[in-house]
Amino acid sequence: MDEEPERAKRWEGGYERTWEVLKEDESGSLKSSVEAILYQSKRKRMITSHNQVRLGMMRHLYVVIDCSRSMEDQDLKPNRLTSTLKLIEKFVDEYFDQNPISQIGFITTKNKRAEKLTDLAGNPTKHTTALKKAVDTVCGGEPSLYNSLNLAIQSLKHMPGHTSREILIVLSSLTTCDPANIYELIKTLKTLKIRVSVIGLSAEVRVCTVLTRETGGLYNVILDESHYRELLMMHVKPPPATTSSECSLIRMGFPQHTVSAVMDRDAKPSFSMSHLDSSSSCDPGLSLGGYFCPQCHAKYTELPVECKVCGLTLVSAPHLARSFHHLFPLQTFTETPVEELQGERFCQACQGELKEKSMFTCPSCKNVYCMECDLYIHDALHFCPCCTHGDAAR
Amino acid sequence: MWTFTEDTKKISRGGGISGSCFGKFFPAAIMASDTDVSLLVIVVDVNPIWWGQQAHREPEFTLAKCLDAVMVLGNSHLAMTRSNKLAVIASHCQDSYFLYPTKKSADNGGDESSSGDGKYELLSATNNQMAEEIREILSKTEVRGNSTDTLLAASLAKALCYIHRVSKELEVGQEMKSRILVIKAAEDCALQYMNFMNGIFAAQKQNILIDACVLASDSGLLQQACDITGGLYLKLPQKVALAQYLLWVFLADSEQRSQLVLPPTAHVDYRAACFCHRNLIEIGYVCSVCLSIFCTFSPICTTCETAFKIQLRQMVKPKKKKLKQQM
Amino acid sequence: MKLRVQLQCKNLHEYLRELSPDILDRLYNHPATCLAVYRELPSLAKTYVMRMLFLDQPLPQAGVALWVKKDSQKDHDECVSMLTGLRLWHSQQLQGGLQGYILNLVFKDNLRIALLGGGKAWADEGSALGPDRHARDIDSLDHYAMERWEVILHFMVGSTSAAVSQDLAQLLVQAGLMKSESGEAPYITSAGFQFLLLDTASQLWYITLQYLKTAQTRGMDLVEILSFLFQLSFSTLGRDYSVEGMSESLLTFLQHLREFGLVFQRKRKSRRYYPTRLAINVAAGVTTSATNSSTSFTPTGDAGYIIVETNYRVYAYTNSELQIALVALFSEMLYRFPNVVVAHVTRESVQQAISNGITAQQIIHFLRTRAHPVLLKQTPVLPPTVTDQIRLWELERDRLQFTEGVLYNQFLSQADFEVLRDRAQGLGCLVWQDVAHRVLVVTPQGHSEVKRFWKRQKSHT
Amino acid sequence: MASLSEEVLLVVKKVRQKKQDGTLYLMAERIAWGPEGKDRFTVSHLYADIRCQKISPDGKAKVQLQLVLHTGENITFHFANESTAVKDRDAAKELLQQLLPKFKKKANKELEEKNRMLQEDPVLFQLYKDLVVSQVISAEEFWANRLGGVNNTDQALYNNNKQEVGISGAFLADIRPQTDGCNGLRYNLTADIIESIFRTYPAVKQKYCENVPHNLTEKEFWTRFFQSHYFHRDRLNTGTQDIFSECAKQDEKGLKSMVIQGVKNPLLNLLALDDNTLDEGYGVCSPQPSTSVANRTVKESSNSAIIKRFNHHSAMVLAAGSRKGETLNDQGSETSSTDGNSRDSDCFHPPVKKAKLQEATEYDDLQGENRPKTVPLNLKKSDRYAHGPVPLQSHQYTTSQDIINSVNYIHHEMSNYKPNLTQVMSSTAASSAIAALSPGGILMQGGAPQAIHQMIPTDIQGELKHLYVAAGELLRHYWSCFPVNTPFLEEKVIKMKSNLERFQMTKLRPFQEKIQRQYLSTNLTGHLEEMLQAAYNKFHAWQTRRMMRKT
Repeated sequence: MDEEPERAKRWEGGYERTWEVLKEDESGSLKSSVEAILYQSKRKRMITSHNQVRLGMMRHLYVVIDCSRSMEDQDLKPNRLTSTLKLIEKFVDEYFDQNPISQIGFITTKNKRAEKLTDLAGNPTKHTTALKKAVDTVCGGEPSLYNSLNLAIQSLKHMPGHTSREILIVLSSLTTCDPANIYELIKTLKTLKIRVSVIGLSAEVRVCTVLTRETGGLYNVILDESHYRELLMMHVKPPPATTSSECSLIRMGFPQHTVSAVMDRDAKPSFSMSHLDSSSSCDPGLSLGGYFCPQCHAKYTELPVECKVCGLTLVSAPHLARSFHHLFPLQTFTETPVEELQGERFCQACQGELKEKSMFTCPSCKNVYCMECDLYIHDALHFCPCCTHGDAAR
Repeated sequence: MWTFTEDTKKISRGGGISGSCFGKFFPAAIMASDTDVSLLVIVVDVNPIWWGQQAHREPEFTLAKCLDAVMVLGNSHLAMTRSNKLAVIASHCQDSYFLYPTKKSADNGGDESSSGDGKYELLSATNNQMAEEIREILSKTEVRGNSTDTLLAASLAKALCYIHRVSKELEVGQEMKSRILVIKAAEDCALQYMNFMNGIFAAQKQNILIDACVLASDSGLLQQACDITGGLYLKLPQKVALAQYLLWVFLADSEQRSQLVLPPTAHVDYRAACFCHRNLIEIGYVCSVCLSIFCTFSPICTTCETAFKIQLRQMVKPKKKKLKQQM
Repeated sequence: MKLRVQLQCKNLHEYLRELSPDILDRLYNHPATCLAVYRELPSLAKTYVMRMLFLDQPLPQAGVALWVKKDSQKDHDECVSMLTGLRLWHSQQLQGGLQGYILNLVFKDNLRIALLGGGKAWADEGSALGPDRHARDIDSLDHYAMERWEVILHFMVGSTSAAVSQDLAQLLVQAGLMKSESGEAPYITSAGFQFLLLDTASQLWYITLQYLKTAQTRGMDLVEILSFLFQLSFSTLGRDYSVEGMSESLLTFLQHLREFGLVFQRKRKSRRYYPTRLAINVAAGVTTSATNSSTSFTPTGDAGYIIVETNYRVYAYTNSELQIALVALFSEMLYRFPNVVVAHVTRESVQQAISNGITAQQIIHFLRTRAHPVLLKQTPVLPPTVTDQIRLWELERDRLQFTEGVLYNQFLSQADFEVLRDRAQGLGCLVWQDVAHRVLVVTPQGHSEVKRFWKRQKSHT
Repeated sequence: MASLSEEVLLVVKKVRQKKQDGTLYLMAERIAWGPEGKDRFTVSHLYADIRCQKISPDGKAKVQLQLVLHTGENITFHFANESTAVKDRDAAKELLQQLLPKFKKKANKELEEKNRMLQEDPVLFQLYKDLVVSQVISAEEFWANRLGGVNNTDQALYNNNKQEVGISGAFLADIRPQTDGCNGLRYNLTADIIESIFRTYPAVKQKYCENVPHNLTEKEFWTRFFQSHYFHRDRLNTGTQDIFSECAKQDEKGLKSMVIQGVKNPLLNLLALDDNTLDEGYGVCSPQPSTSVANRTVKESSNSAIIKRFNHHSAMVLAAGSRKGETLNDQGSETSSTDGNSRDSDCFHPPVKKAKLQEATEYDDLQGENRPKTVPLNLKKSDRYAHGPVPLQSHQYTTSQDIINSVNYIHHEMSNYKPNLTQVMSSTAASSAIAALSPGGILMQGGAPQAIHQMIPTDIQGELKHLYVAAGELLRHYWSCFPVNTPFLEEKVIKMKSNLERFQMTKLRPFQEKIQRQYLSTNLTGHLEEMLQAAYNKFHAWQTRRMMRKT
């Protein structure tokens, strides 16, 4: 039962009211009202979601995972490290689902040092495997904000200007052990337009507040695991771009997938470039069909990928389409008590009866939905089922 | 099921008496697979314009025939096991309607059933409901000239919402596999691309299969839908035998399909068309702000009106080189 | 060496396979049976049937063989054998000379009727005789069915309150669930105990099978009964059907069903009857895996009521005497409260149950199928410590291993003993020895040889 | 990477080389010499390339410095400034003495780095054999782009080798002494700890340099250290025999200086502080002050030592950190960090009282969200997204008339619709459909794509794979030259082009013939040729354009 506060330090505020809000339903269970609270909190975030602002669509995100001694605390089950890694795995999937043409990389920090777990890459599997491996790392010593930030900077600064450079720090420790004055580093971060966000596992720390404030990132401290998940998921949506962020036309290839049978003469069995370095015998690179880079004819079995040969970014139309819904955030539905609705009380989407006390109306097509559908539509579907395309594309 | 003796022998032979080995020998604790629900949502394109013309084109295959075929599929799906569920959505020009289950069937058990023949009561009940619904839908709607193409995306959305709701209503320990079958008549409506895609991605996330059975012209959207969600795409060579095609290809659920030999997946054209001229391109330019695609470089994006800075990505490297060179 | 009667419950197919071909063909004369048979086919076979539903001419077997991928050829063969075994598929000569399969005509037509309509109605509904003044709603029907069924079970555990008809008692005896020495009231057998632990659907199906076995002896027509049964199982709950046009034997059958609680009939002579949930679910018991009772109907009406803790405590949230008695079959009762009993599964109690002929597997299955929703949420549903322990307790019973042998003892000297012992070892027929007491056992086969040797030894000295 | 900015460490005028007057420069990474007047170097060598330096014996007339390179050649500088020749030469020599070893290490490190990469990456090794050993490209090219490519990515491993680490304030506590059996203590030191000790207490380091290893072994030194009172909390009577005695004195001095320097934070006044513990009477003024004063003084004297020690320690730690900071980024804000209360205001606002006050008084939580202001996005033609990147398909036009007609027709047809499933289709239709769906039917064309990799022996596949890797590498270099906008790239393009051709000749052809001997069926090299062809086309296009520009 976690209400989602805007600022971590206002959590008490979030709590004081909760037990007053709780009401037993006739069966004497709290379930419904708890769900209501949860829902309201979700909805709150939905409402605050910006509409029609420029976003950093192509993201390069480094996630810094604290592996210091404090990660062995067991306030998250089984311990901070394990649950963090689990959550972050989910995060990776979500991330690539929402930002298909973006990249992510991972950095761990412990014993005053920072270490790269994975480089920036657009392929989720590589990261997830690395994360799975990382579960049995021994935590120890103090983290180093400075070193990890510095390490991230090293590769982020090479990234083209139109991409949004981001760092997300999952900080468990309350201390950091830095070789030099971190405020200097924050300056450089600012100049490099790198946006640093922090998710604290213990408590708010001054330096993080400054860090995020100066670089325009978010800073939250978790209440419990579910809240933790929510906070992570907040970083799945692309962040609003800053005025200074430059924009450009990026040259991309849209290769056509070609399949050809073995028999016909012009079949050219070939290796997929992405399978070459992986010396694993399990996936034979040699295959018939594939995506051929329109520029240099290198073949790949899956997209999106940056052509290893000529560096052209190869995507397919759906990959871009995945991000379109960020450009057209679905306006929030107006909540009204069910009583106002005359006639039969059914959700227009799922045909279910409107049992909750409130219904939700799409402002453009005036159809009513139940709470579940409202959530589902805004979280997963991203468009109103009853709006004809005419008013859908505002 | 209850012959336990040889199991014991196994164990005493196997010697190791640990929870794990029991787990191996006694799968009794796991849920029987036939309890988990398999939900089939059929989306039928009832675009009156297309069907009207179709009636002139080949009178032997009309909307009525198509609906009959759909019912045949639905019946045989329901007949398979008790736990199978069915939903049918009619996708019309202005809106899309549930033929089954209807709101009526939601409140009362729907016992205006039983056409006095030998049909299984449940099935006849569903069929009658569907028939009634479709009758009243098609009678009450008149087409406004501006919206003549089928609202497939909307139907898809409703289907997804319905599936979502049913999955919420499951009892503990119940699994649900759900798939959507789109029976497509009229050609794609160009303006639905984004919504349709969003629908597809939502389906993919919940791993819901989207199958497509296309009566007339090929549909790029549905091809992509099937390819992305792992469904089957089938373009009918002859419409008259629709029922047979449905039964043959689309009746089998996902794990049966893994066993059966079914028509090969059509190869999908993922090339993009530029926003400016809307013709297919292999190499294009994408605006980093609004992700619109152009076939040529232009200093300003015509969609979001941002001015681009000409990037000089190669300016960094050579500098290094020069120094190396001179030294 | 277990000498234990196992409660064998075969599923519909195993049953049908035993029937003679002509009976089968006659069975397929009714849509309901066809639907039931179809529904119990393996999923792949179902698709096969559907694929040929609209086809009049046979398909070449070679072609059929190519329907599946190579790696699942095995399943394919099973399906084909089953379909042919049930006479759903006939192999037929094509007009090319090669062999082909064709769907059993009768079956095909009736299945088509069941799915697509046509033909004549299964039974004319109550609508014919107008609305029922004393119409029953679903809950009352459930209640009725449950209490009827529990009466039978009560009767089995021998509670005095329960009384059943002669036929039924006889049936139970014939089913081997109960034994009755001459005169006095029948008492439950080990098979009976096992029966009690099944979930209702399976119990029902088991009884039905037994009933069918004895049907002919009652001078009933098996086909008629079966098709009626299936017809019931496909009827809608809460609707009334009339007994118009039912034969005498069917009417008696209806009475038996009424006693089982499968149908509700207000008076013996009333013209209409209501199928109950039991009747609808009779098919559910058909499926071999009866574990799905969590979703289907259980005697107490609500899904599950038992909670098992890792400390071998069993909490049964019920006040049905029967359920408590069942739990007591394999556990020690600790406390009893208005709505819950607390029991303790101990070694003794389980051993007791096992000596009654109940297997560990059945106990576990019982607990599993009646597990409380709270328990169902976790995996595995039952704490493995408990399940494993129950099995181990069962295993304890087969610790001893008997081997026949001949004992040699009273050796005069250690030397003699050792000589003979070594000889026996040499022959490999030594079973056991005790040097201290100069005792050894040899296998019967070895005995003669060893004896001869011993004789020779004597003669030498 | 540092080669971009070159700070000159030493400049020596009047140095002759090859009988020519000039100036000798010693820079961060290389030594260079430029003739008089011209401002470009004729001689320039990376320190890494220098094996050793020789100097002319003192007796000699010419004061010379000779550099012997790894390549074997050697350069001689003649210091011609009569007055200061020797001094100049020695200065240079000294500097080189310091520099060369460093770069030797670097050079070696690079070598072993390469080795490591080759060893742990068989693919790369194969590639090396394919390209370098068989002289398709030179080793330099190979490595240049390799390491070039690697540098950013392999930062990680670089950083791990030499990542500056901070000093944890509690590093002394981290040395967890364990008692061995006979009332002794075992301190186990890690390199980390030693380093932090040295960095916080330079004095100790100095001691270390003085004593170890001449008159103390490493072990002895540290034992002394931990035994000495210097290490222990109360630095009373640090006896003269203790080698750390003067360290203590130095620390005293340091502390003094810091106190004098004071804290320039207007908002706090350290002098006003005094710690009166709430001990007796819990703060209410105690009845007999005399005693309280007495034992307070006692307490103070005992506390003050430790408090002082703590303050000093943390000061030193901070100082050490900022010292690093200084070397790292030139404008280390020493003051702000050593006065113990560096507020970020020092970095982001003018460090004036106002800023401090503001910061001390305002709480940004209490103000509304100050999110970075976003750029509104106005999508003009949003229908573009609605139809998405799909080509314009010919939408056949329907007149409103036939719309109405058809709608009416449907109305009519469906108005009395009854499902009639029995007649849903004829058996013949069904069988024809089945014919279409059975193997060989029109819908089953193409079939499942066979696994080609099962049809070709693995050794061939392996070989082909190597070819792909090699080709991929070459092509990567090739394409990396585009767009060609520097002379360097131009020559590289041409070189790579020829490399590609050589590759095709020496590697691809033989393989082709080989497989043609075995399987005529599958065309395995076709795709490789395509890739090469694509490259060639690009090249020609570029050349023609170049010609155009030339003329």
